[in-house]
Amino acid sequence: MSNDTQPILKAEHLGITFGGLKAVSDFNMTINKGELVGLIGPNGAGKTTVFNLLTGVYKPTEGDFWLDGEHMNGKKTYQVVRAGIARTFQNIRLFKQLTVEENVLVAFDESFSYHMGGAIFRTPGFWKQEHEMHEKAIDLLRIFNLEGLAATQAANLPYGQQRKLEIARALATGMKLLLLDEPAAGMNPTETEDLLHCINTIRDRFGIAILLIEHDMSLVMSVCQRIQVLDYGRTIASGTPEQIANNPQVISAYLGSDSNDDVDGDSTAKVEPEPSIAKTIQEEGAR
Amino acid sequence: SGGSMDDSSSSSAKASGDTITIGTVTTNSGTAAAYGEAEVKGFELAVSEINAKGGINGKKVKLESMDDKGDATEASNAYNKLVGDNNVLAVAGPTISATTAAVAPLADQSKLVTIAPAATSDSIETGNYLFRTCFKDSYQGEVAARFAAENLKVKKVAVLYGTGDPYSSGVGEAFAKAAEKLGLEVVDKESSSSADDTEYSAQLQKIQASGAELLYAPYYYSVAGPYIIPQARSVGFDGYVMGPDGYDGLKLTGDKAQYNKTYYTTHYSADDNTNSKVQDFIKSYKSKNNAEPNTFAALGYDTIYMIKQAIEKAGKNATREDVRNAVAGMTFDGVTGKFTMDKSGSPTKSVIVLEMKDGKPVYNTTVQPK
Amino acid sequence: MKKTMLSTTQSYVVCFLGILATFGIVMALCESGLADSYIKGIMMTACIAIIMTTSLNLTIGVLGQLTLGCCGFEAIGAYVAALASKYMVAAGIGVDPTARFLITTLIGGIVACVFGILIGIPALRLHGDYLAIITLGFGEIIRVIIQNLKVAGGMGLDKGAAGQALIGIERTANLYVVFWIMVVTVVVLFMFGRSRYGRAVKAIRDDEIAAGASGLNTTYLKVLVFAISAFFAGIAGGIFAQYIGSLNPTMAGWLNSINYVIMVVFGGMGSLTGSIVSAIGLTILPELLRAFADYRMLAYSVVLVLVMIFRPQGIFGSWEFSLPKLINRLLLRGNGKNDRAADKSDKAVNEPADATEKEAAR
Amino acid sequence: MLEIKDLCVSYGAIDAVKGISLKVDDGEIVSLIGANGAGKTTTLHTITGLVPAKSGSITYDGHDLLKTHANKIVTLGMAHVPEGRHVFTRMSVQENLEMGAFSLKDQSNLGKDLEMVFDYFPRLKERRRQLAGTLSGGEQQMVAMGRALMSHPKTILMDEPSMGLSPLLVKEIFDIIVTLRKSGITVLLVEQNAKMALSIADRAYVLETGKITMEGKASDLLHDEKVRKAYLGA
Amino acid sequence: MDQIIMFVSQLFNGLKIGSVYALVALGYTMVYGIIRLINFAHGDFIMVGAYVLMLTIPAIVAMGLPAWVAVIPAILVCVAVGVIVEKAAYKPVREKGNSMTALITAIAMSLLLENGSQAIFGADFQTVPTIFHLPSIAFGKLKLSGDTLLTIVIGLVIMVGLQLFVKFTKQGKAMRAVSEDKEAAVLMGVNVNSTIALTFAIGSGLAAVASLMYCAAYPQVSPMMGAMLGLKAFVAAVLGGIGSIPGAMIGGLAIGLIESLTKAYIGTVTGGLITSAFSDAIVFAILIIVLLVKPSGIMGKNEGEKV
Ligand SMILES: Nc1ncnc2c1ncn2[C@@H]1O[C@H](COP(=O)(O)OP(=O)(O)OP(=O)(O)O)[C@@H](O)[C@H]1O
Ligand SMILES: Nc1ncnc2c1ncn2[C@@H]1O[C@H](COP(=O)(O)OP(=O)(O)OP(=O)(O)O)[C@@H](O)[C@H]1O
Ligand SMILES: [Mg+2]
Ligand SMILES: [Mg+2]
Repeated sequence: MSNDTQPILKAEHLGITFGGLKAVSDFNMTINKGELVGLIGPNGAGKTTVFNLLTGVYKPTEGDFWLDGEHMNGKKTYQVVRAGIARTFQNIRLFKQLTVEENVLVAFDESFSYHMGGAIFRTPGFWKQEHEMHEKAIDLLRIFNLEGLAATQAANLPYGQQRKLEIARALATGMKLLLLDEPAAGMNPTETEDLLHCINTIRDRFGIAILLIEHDMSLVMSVCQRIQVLDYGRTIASGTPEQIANNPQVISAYLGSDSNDDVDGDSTAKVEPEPSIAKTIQEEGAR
Repeated sequence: SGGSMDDSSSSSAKASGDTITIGTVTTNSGTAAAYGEAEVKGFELAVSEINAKGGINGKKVKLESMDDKGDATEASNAYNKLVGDNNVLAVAGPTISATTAAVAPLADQSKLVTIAPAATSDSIETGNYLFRTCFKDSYQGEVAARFAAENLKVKKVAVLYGTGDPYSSGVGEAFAKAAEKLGLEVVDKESSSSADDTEYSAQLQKIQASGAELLYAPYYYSVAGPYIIPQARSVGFDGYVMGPDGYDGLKLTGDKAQYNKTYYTTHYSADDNTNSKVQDFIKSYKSKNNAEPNTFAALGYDTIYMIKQAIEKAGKNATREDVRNAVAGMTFDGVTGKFTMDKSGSPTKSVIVLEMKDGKPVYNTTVQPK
Repeated sequence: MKKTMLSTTQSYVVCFLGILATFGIVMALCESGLADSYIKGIMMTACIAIIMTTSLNLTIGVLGQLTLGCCGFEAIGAYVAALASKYMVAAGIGVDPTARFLITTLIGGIVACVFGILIGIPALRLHGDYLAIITLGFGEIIRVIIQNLKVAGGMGLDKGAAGQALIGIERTANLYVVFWIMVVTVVVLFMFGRSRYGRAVKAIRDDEIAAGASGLNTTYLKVLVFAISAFFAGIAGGIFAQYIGSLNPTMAGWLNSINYVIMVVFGGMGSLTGSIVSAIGLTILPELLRAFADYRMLAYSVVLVLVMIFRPQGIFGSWEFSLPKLINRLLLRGNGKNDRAADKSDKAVNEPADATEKEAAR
Repeated sequence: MLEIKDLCVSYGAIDAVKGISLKVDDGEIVSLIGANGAGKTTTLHTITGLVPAKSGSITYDGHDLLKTHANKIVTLGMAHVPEGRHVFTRMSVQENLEMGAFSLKDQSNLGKDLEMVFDYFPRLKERRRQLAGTLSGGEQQMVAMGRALMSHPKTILMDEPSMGLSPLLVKEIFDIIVTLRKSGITVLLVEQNAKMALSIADRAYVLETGKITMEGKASDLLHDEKVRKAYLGA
Repeated sequence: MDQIIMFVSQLFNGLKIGSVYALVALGYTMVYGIIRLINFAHGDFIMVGAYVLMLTIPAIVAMGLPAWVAVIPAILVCVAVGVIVEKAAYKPVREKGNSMTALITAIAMSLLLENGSQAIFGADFQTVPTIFHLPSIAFGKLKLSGDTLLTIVIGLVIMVGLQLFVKFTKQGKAMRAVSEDKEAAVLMGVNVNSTIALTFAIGSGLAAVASLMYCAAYPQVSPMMGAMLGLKAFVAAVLGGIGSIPGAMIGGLAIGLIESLTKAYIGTVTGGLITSAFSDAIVFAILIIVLLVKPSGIMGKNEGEKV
């Protein structure tokens, strides 16, 4: 265990360039234990790219980051994961032909200690661990109400359950920091609410830090303690949900003018697109 | 035990019944199919002639033909199948040295006499149940070197051969060694990855630059004819080109004059008037197949006649072993010459040298065995 | 747990008995003389093909990476084993032929495995058709190198002659021994597949990026699979050399490798059963087609095309045959329907333990 | 006018759509809402011929769509913005948009049409030379919509156009949908964001596990207690 | 001086075989580009074309036409064979199987064509009459064959033509769209099946042209002639970046040059340690090195997946 004052994640001046395009620059962030931080920003702002940097998919062209004090630059994906950063993907990436349980077991791989010999000779250790891990996997699936589907092939799950399985799999790596990339995308509000509940449960139960990318403002505003806003790869704001919701720069770049409604959670009055439509139509007419 | 692959179960085979079965294992598919196909044509011609004249010891002859794809495993499976067939008295084949090498130990083990028409590699001799109709690589390379030194009177020679092919590399190496022994200077030694490449200009250019008067290029008719000789001429090489019996049936393309000054060692010559068998063979081959025969066909043809002669000698109730004993040391007079089997199962035979003149092979000389 | 279900241990015993029974049949055939050298030769060839195909299936079917160079490793194993055997004979080491056979074959496998690692590390950075072509290239390079090695031609070692077939290898391969080597291969591959390794490898096949993000060292696992495949290919080569008695560099060529790939796909990718059955089937098929004489290979290719058109997932798809499962089903039929439910709940608990369980569908 | 009658669709043994009937009149925005896996995408795929129907009928402007070759449907004036965008990843943004005009006989207005799309989505103008595969999710959604517009459609089928978009963009996209309707384009809109979909639609259908369980005026459904509970997260 | 002449003529040797490889590689690239299938039978299409040439040239010459006119029946037959193979074998497998089964089908198709033509024409080699009678061009001591120059020119013209076709015509765009996303292509109004058939037709037609140029340089046919040629050309396509039209051209010429130069100089450079017999191995070694440095080939676009 690290000492309590040390942040779980510290990123300093992280940046990456794709053939001239600065997808992310001067990205700074600190996340403490048990914190749930939101990362929002317009499409193409570089949020997913930040995740890719933090998980070793891309090598940063500038800057450094630390997990629990350990310098992580240049580590391979699996090393980063073993060090304690796990993630989900914007486009679901499950092991489609494996069963639900196997998906989780794969992520448990580091916790196994038997080797080739054990596997081939089916030593008692092999059986013991396989059983143990099986129990653990079922326990984990239970959080997401997936335990009954353990033997189902992942590809056959409905979309919402695939999302949950992806989170379960990430949890199985035993991480300190969980990165969730738009977990609520493609879900309706009811399903989103269910997901919100899950996120709260795992944070409380595992005591981990979570960094969340999400466009669903009702979700972001209700679960995040802090929010950082990216635009064109740069941080344009960071602070509490209220601060962000009222930040004019964020409103103009991301939320749109009538975004406050989302924060209130007042559902009936929520969407009133008429004014802006009128504006568009006027512009159309002007052309 | 039964798991051992080295047990022979069926040496009880006899020439019983009213047919005699000769097994054949040849390469009839894959890259070397052309050679096996020609051999089979030779076999079939011989068998039809024999049957027309009343068969062997009054019994009709039947071929039991197996294809080996040019693959050692297939050859050994095919061969084993023949071994298990009690009617099979002798085997003609396999076609290429690679498959013959796989079959050689099986022949000895199952005591089934096997005559390879055209497997020339030196190393496959067993001196037991495996024989061959052709001369072996080293012998042919030697004769060619002698001919180059004594008849063509060249001083500088170059060699080009394909390392991927035992025949090509075997003859090529033998020629180079013999040439050096005879005091010739081997000015360049080039090689190709396989014996069926199409492009040799790079090597030929170097040979041309090396000042060689003669190029020894042991390849098959299908490579020497359309590729090597024209390419050699087009890089400006106008010296002699020599090859082994693989040149027989040389495929000619373009200007026929470019093949002049090409010599090759082989088994028979169409204008050899001293051997009436040659003329008869060529005539009946042509009328049956509507094409010119090549060495493979001639060797195949002789192989069947060798087997016939041996069975006749072994008698009506000959066993496989009797046939083997009849082949060992036999003297045979066929299309590809008159020869005697030596102790190791290879024939000692005279070599005929042919020269290409305006696209036609013309008899040049006969080199007698030492 | 109901008494009618086989426990895990019982399942293993049943499988072992099944293998023993198969061996019994093979032995009966040989000892009674029903199997002549032709049949024995085919059984031997089939055993070699099974080793090649099942181990290649690990790379192609389980890892999902197409390689066209397996015969390069087979050739390495074959040549190394052959030369080792020649050396041992010449030096008078290892008089017992079976011991010599086992030792040299193992050496062949190990050397092939080392090459597998050396080649796998760079090659496995590529995927799909690029990996296929690069492995094909390695196979061809191995072929060319062997054919230019003096020690690997003619009588071998000091009597070598480049470009010649390596001949005169002691033919020490014994069908019974080879049968058990084949069984060990299949069992090892099976156990590997049903362990954390197999799971991890399949995860990489399904999504390599997600596998990395789940903490798997994908490079290591891929090279491991490649090395295991190469090892068994080398073993198959060692057997082949000491069965056939002579070797030719063309055995390393891509056309041969493709033959084994055909076997894997034909049987159904990822299915061990499929690999075994198709290895046997495609060894026997050309022999059966001898009736077509000159049109044999034409008939063979027609059969291939038709099977692919009408059964593109391969003969077995990803289905696995399982003797214990068959027995369970028979037992259940005898015991009425209520056991079905028990079957299900047992499965949920015993899933990872149930080694006989059908592999997850492809 | 698009009319679906008793449509059944299945994937092998799985019945995804079990006898639905619905109608979209010219100039309407009709929204189709429902939980994950309800069969919304399947319905749209069947309309544009990507998935064969088991039974039922689909007519559009007097054409029997089930008998029309999938690639001819776009020439009848029906464009489909598929779920998951399906942009041509190794083509540039501009080439993607030009592909949208593939079905047009007359390619001479390409430049003008492009400008129209760039007006709707200025971000695409910035990125016109970038390969579509390297765009962010939102940018790709814009490409997919722009591409559909390039075929001068009379009817657009949209499958979850707001998925993965920032709130601002979602609003913009919905604005655009309304604008499209104003310019006479009919829209069949599949959405998870039921609240927004219902707020701009004229009529709506609710699809549950392959069956239509409710239909009516969008404003009515928006205030329906059951719908609110199930899809609006109230 | 002689050294330079030698070097230049080696370069031309390389270009000669290289431009044949390039023509064949173009066919591979077209088909691979659209359905991601290594069409192993492509080399055998060349063999089919060559047999047609062998059979028709005498008749065509008898009619008083130049021998190369025989390329027209060759194109017709090859296109027919290509489209039939696609419709009868590849299409059903593509729809029901995966990429691996498609590959095996292609291999089986290749075997079928080889063994089929052996059944029809026999296994033996047959020569093709001379096709071009072009004078060679001499620069002092250096002699360059007219055939070689013609092959290179034809290769370049076809490459440019194809590139323009794919980039700018509607059908070309349809091909690219189909190659990326068949569903989306359908939604754009592209007829996927006819686009694929067209691609096969073009690829097979190219095979016929390639067989003309091949037979002009290497005037002999046999059932197995396509196998090694096809493999080399495929390697060329991959080296250049498979799917890329200029890549196929560059790859083909590069392989030709590598072969020629290694055959000529490797012995000298390595002091006889490695001989010209290693040329095939060296071609593959260079391919491997290129792929390791640039995994998608010389001209290939890096298709790194966006996560
Ligand atoms: N591999 C790559 N090559 C080139 N450009 C890239 C690459 N990956 C990302 N980009 C660019 O970087 C920018 C940021 O992309 P990113 O995926 O991080 O956006 P995002 O914030 O996650 O957007 P969204 O909310 O739409 O998912 C985009 O403009 C994208 O086009
Ligand atoms: N290609 C397919 N093969 C088999 N089943 C499929 C396929 N596509 C969809 N399904 C199944 O059909 C049903 C309906 O799926 P569909 O994609 O139409 O739902 P949807 O309403 O669009 O859901 P979502 O909101 O997740 O997009 C689901 O049960 C799904 O699992
Ligand atoms: Mg993103
Ligand atoms: Mg959907």
